[in-house]
Amino acid sequence: MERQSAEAILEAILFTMGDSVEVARLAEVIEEDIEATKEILAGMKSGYEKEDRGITLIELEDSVQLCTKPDMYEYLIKIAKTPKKFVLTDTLLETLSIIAYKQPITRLEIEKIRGVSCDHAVNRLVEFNLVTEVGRLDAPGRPLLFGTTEEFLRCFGVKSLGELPELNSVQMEEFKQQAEAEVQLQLDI
Amino acid sequence: MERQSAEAILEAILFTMGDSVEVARLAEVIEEDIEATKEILAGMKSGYEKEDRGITLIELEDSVQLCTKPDMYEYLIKIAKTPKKFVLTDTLLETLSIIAYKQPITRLEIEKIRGVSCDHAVNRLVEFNLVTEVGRLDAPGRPLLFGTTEEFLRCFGVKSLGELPELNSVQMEEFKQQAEAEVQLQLDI
Amino acid sequence: MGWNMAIPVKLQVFEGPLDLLLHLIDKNKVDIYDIPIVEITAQYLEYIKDMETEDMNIMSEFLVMAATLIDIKCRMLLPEEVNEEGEEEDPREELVQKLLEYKMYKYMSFELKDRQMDAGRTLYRQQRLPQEVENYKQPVDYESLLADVNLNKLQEIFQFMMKRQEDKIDPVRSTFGKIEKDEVDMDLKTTYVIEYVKSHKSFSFRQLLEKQRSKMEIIVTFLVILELMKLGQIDIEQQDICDDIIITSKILAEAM
Repeated sequence: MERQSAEAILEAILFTMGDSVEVARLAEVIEEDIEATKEILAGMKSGYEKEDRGITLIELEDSVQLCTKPDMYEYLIKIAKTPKKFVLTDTLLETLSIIAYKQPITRLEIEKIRGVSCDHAVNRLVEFNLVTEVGRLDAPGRPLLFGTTEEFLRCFGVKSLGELPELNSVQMEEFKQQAEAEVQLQLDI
Repeated sequence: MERQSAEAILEAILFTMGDSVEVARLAEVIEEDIEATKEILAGMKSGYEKEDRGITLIELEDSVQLCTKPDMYEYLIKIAKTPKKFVLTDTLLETLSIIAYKQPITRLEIEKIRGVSCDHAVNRLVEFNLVTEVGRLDAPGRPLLFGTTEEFLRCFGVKSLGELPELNSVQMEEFKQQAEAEVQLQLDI
Repeated sequence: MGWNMAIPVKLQVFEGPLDLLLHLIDKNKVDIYDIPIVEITAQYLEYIKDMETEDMNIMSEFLVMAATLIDIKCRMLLPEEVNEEGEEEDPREELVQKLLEYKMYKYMSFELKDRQMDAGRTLYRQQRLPQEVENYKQPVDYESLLADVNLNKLQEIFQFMMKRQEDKIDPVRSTFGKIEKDEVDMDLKTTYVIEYVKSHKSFSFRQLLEKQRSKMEIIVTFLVILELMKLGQIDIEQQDICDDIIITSKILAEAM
């Protein structure tokens, strides 16, 4: 059997699978180690950056996936079925942002921060596959712990949780200045 | 809005659509005539021919479609089809022995002997190619009859069914007759 | 003073008591670290008084905060509390912390919303396995599949099962003969008897029964006759017990 180019194999796999594929599994198929595979993927990504390419590669934690480039959107909506977009209400977004930044987190902790019950919001987020149960807290009642999913990363265009927008921005600066110390305390938690 | 490269737009569309797309529709999106669009597509196709690409473009009547190159299939199988572990469980062995000794036999008869449903077991044995359909019983519902395959003979190193170890102990005959009477009775109900 | 303005009754819906408090603080342009507790509490209470919700769960969440605010208000009127380290404690401190934390996540939720808009411009693809891959069946490795199974083992298993089968056989029941189930269609029989009654002015029950083959058919026919008598479509006469029953039709075909 003739050895195929690793790039070609990876492209074929990612194209066919559609969904994200773990780098470790890709490494196995091309018989390389994970580091080498990541390098090949990085090379492919820079190839996709060329002007005449309409697709690109995104990384999601330890997986990669092929997707269209964002600036193709205008043309795509003319012809392709765009996936049904779910609208996230403010309640859902607030709950989601708390889960994203404080995961793993229990319902009770979310409620403490928001001051209101969150059962419905958490259930909806689980339904949308943005949030999932990630375990149970080792505490009385063994409450469920929630965290964000890979779909969350895709939906919000972040590669990993480490890439979430930081909790400081111009607007944040304003009230941070009022109480630098206190906010810092929050961030450290 | 900046003008995107036609190749990029076409690639993004074909990637997202998955199915074939009419050249005429593509031409509309990139605002070119059909001839020009076909030329662009031909250019893309030769680009995909390069060794480091895993996908290619195929033409179908007046449509085009992106697809994986055929020589990538073995890699796709590695990733899309997780290898199954084939095991002969006790249930499968019991079912196989009944079929071997009582063939041709219907599912119902096997069930009467084993006392439990055998659908799954028979299906697995057929999947393993140890057992196959050999006809239908001339009875209401015309149930399928099963028997062992050539593969079965090969696996057990016998040339014909006549070489199966005999079951002729005196006691065996006795209770076989009783059992058959009982089975027959139950079948008739 | 800015914070004395009346609160519109049908204000926006707040996510909860903290959201409402943040709104009031913002609206009154006061320092989150120096909340004029008396004013804010008054406005807060006014708002929840006008709140048009009958959901007690939602209402109670707002009421808990109201109680907290009133508690803080009271404590601020008392001499300042001192903690273990001898520092003065602001009764508002805990609330401020909660407000700050909530405000931060609320802000991040707007940030996420923007991100979602941008990310929504990227499209993905469904999994599509080529037919050849779809149809691929892993070959069976018979050596590992059969491992230690051989013909003798197969035979043992079969004998064991037949033995088990024998143990299950009921010695009495297994000697019973066959019982055939009679198939008599009640509706068909009814139609048949009615037709017979329509075409015969008078006939004997025995005469009708001659056409019936099995016991079950006779029983069904008898039941149909009884039914027709009940409906008044026939008359029945019997001179003596065991005599033939004479049936007279009242629904002769010609008469209808």
